[in-house]
Amino acid sequence: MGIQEQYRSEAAALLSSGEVKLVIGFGEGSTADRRRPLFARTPEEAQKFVLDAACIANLSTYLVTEGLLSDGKKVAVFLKPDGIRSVNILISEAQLKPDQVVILGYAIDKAEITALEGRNISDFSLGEEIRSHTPPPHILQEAERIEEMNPAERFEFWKAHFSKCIKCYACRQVCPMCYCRRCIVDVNQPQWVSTSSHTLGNFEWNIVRAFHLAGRCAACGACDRACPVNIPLRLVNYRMGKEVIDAFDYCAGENSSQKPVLASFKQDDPETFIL
Amino acid sequence: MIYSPFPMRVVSKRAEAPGVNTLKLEFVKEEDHEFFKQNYKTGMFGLYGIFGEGESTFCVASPETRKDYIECTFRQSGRVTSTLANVDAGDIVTFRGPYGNRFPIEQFEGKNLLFIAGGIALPPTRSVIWSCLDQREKYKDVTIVYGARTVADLVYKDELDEWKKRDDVRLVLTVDPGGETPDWQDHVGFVPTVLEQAAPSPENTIAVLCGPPIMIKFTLVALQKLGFTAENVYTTLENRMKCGVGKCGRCNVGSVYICKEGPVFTAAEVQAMPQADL
Amino acid sequence: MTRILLRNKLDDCIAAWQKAGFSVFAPVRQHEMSSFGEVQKASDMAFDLVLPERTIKDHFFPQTEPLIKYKIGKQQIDSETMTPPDRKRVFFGVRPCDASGLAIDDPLFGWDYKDDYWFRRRDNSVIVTIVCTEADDFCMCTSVKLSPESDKGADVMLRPLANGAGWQVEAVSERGTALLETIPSLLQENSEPTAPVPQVAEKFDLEKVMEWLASKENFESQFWKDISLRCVGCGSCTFLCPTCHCFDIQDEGDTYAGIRRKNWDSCSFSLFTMHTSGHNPRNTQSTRWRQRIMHKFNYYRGKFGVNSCSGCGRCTRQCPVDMGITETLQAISNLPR
Amino acid sequence: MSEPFEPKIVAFVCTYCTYAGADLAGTSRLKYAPNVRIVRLPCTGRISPMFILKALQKGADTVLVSGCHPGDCHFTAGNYHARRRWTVFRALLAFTGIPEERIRFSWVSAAEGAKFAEMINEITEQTRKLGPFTQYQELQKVIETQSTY
Repeated sequence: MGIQEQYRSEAAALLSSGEVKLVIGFGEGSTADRRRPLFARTPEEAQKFVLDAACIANLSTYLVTEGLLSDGKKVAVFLKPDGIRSVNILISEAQLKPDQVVILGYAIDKAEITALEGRNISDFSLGEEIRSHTPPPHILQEAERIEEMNPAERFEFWKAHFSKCIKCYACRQVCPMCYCRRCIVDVNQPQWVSTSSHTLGNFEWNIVRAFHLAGRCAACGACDRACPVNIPLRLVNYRMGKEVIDAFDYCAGENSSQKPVLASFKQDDPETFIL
Repeated sequence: MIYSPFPMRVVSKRAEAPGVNTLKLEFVKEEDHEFFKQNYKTGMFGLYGIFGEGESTFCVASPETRKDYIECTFRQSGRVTSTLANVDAGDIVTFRGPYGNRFPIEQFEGKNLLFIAGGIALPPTRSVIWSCLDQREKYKDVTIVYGARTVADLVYKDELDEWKKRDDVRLVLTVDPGGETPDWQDHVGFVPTVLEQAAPSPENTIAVLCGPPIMIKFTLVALQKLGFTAENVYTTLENRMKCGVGKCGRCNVGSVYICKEGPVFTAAEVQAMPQADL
Repeated sequence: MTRILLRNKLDDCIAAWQKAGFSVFAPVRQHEMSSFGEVQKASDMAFDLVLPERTIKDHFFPQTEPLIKYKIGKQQIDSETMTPPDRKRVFFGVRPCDASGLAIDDPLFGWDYKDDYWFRRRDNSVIVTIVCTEADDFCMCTSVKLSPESDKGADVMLRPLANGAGWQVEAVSERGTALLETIPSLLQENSEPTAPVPQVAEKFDLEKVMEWLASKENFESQFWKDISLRCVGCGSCTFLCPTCHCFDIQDEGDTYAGIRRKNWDSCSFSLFTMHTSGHNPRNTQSTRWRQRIMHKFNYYRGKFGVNSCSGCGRCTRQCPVDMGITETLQAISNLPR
Repeated sequence: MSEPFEPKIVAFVCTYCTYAGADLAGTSRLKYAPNVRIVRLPCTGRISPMFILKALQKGADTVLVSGCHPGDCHFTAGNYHARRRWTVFRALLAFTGIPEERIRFSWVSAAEGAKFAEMINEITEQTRKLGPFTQYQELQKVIETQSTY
């Protein structure tokens, strides 16, 4: 039995036993290479689940949907390691109760897809894997190329990209970590971040979002894929992730009990830049 | 240009109730005033603004019979209204309008008028009330039913006194149970209940009803009981607006653009709208 | 015999238009994104695109537009109305769906109150469309009763020649005729065959969809909740839509000075309709998605006689969760009667 | 002839240490460059990165953020939290093309009036060498002009 069939029947069993009220997985998309989030409430609907190498979205973003888990019932969700990492972060930030999430884990290696052992978040120990995980070479190369630029060139690079931003907030909406009920950009007394999508306002927005994700990003790449104007958000998020590892030896989402990096400190944190 | 407002000078500011103020504004430019005089009819609204904060939509609370100035009454709640609440006489604010449709008061001529308002919704009603009272001879009996949560929340207290003293106006005042003060002489009870007790005749009568959605809902039931038809009940709707001229796309309820086709509707028209969108 | 414009004459053509006072815009690829941008020569243009990612709407209803510049002094407030640049523009290589989008929005921006910002740009622009030779999986113009060779919104229509050497040229408006008069020597008589127009299959039964939408009892149908379950509530479908026209007006600046701006806004955002009191008439994603579909295929039609969709398919093409108008209308179309 | 460049420096300081230190510099009659505008906040923990961004947008050439030495925070740990934030924010700004020299951080205690004065002088001189911070200011200018479309 392939993993798809295995998970279909497992999802169906979870639903028919009443253990979960909902299973969030993938279904066929509008084209052959697309998969779309699919929500199954009945065992029959669970037969529509698809699981293959095209299932790359991080479905954990739906777990923080307003009201979804407020009834205390459980939800099952198909997650890759980056999604499991997101769940860890969400739990550590008190946005999820670990026992409310049943994880149907899988990993994709090129076209190969394998099931991950475990159903509860505590069954997954990702620490080693996350730390040893290197981002795809194209991200590393791009990031390196930017690091090698001088500040003025770097500014021009981002100016060109941020000038395209239309403030559709797709990056925010698909991000599991952007769960604020009212985002800073939607707060208007005072209006800290300008809502206008001119280049200056776009710098503001993208910098603030990157900062808010520093040490919280699971590197799932959802924002980058969602961006309709192709801003390489992966780079800035990768850079922030690298910074918290280098400076604080902190890797977001290793487990669900770590303290958020910017909400904690060590007395001997590095401070070479402070006079 | 389409989104350019008129500069307005604040003549006076009057505190009406906790968090509620009335501004009296006069036109800075004569041509703007001329435009207003030609176009303003009771029921229309405007976008009141202050540069640096933005614009906020509320009705013109002054009647079409008094067009030398604009009065607006608003509750301080968001970014714009909080700033507007802090202006002083002599300050410059802006006004864009008048927009929207109006109460067809010439069709009300020769009829009895029943005005029902709740809380901060007296201002739009007051615009019609004075528009009619200023031509009192054209209308028959005038009844005003007005209620607020507490005595302090009643707005236009001076005018309430004035209406009370007039013998050609029947004023029924009420506050919600618990909102009365020891010296309160008028009714205690919700508007629909008090309205039913006051029992104005539906015969040849037009009702103008403004208030929060929940009050409207129950008052419509009361009016129905009294024998009013939905076609003879007028009300105003409000929604968040930015342009005021049917472009920005946020104020519609079903297919109806409140800013262009409203804000004045008969209860029958409101009932025809998708209720889930209100 | 018809007139044709050869591809190798395009540089001369641009030069001639520039000489006649036009700025020339065409699909370009810049910084990993395709959009309409100003071009100086033919090689700046990106001809291989089925459709640029960004619409031509950007150039008529920009994402952020200054309306009024103000200065707040101690004694007085000065304000100055800002107007769009008054320049003549040619848009070359517009797809019929994008051009239709402009025509669809005209009545809205002219509805009693004329939006000067839109019309000043419209009046100064000439739209040169190129009939499609290719369609992708998301194209749906035929489903909304337009076509890859529709001339709606166009001033000049070009049909690619089968040999790829150029385009057959046809003026479809007075403005288009006037534009062609600036390049008479660059056009030649020729009867080369034109490339075939792609067959874009109809993806739903529009009549049936409109009928379903018009029926009052469907307004609160469970359908809306089910179909929009995965919508994450971003604004990318609305911002990349050639006909979506909703906007916000915001003052931006500091204590002393600033600019009142007209910014794109989206019916997908929860704050779009939220009252200051906290009451929100459209407080769930399903009601917002319903609004978008109803507005496009019911309300707009009732007011202005056309559907507010030109079938470009961008909403589906770039949706992060693979939603879009096509899927919803297909689903409505497939509902049992 | 254009005016000679005078650096504008905005300093966000905590009220308990650095502000007191600046005060001490003043009462001790230590001379320091008049180019600095001091914004006093309760604690470095209260200094949002937004403040720094806004200052740079609104014309600051260099921003200084300063507070109590580690261990001296009036609120026990505000400066430790701030330090982590700065580390990340500094890297972020650098990555997006804002030169690191434009944002400076320091610990200045209430007793370090001399340190404050020296530091302001040094930052002013360094900023003078760097020249005006024009990147954001130019973007600001762009939005104040007519629409580009």
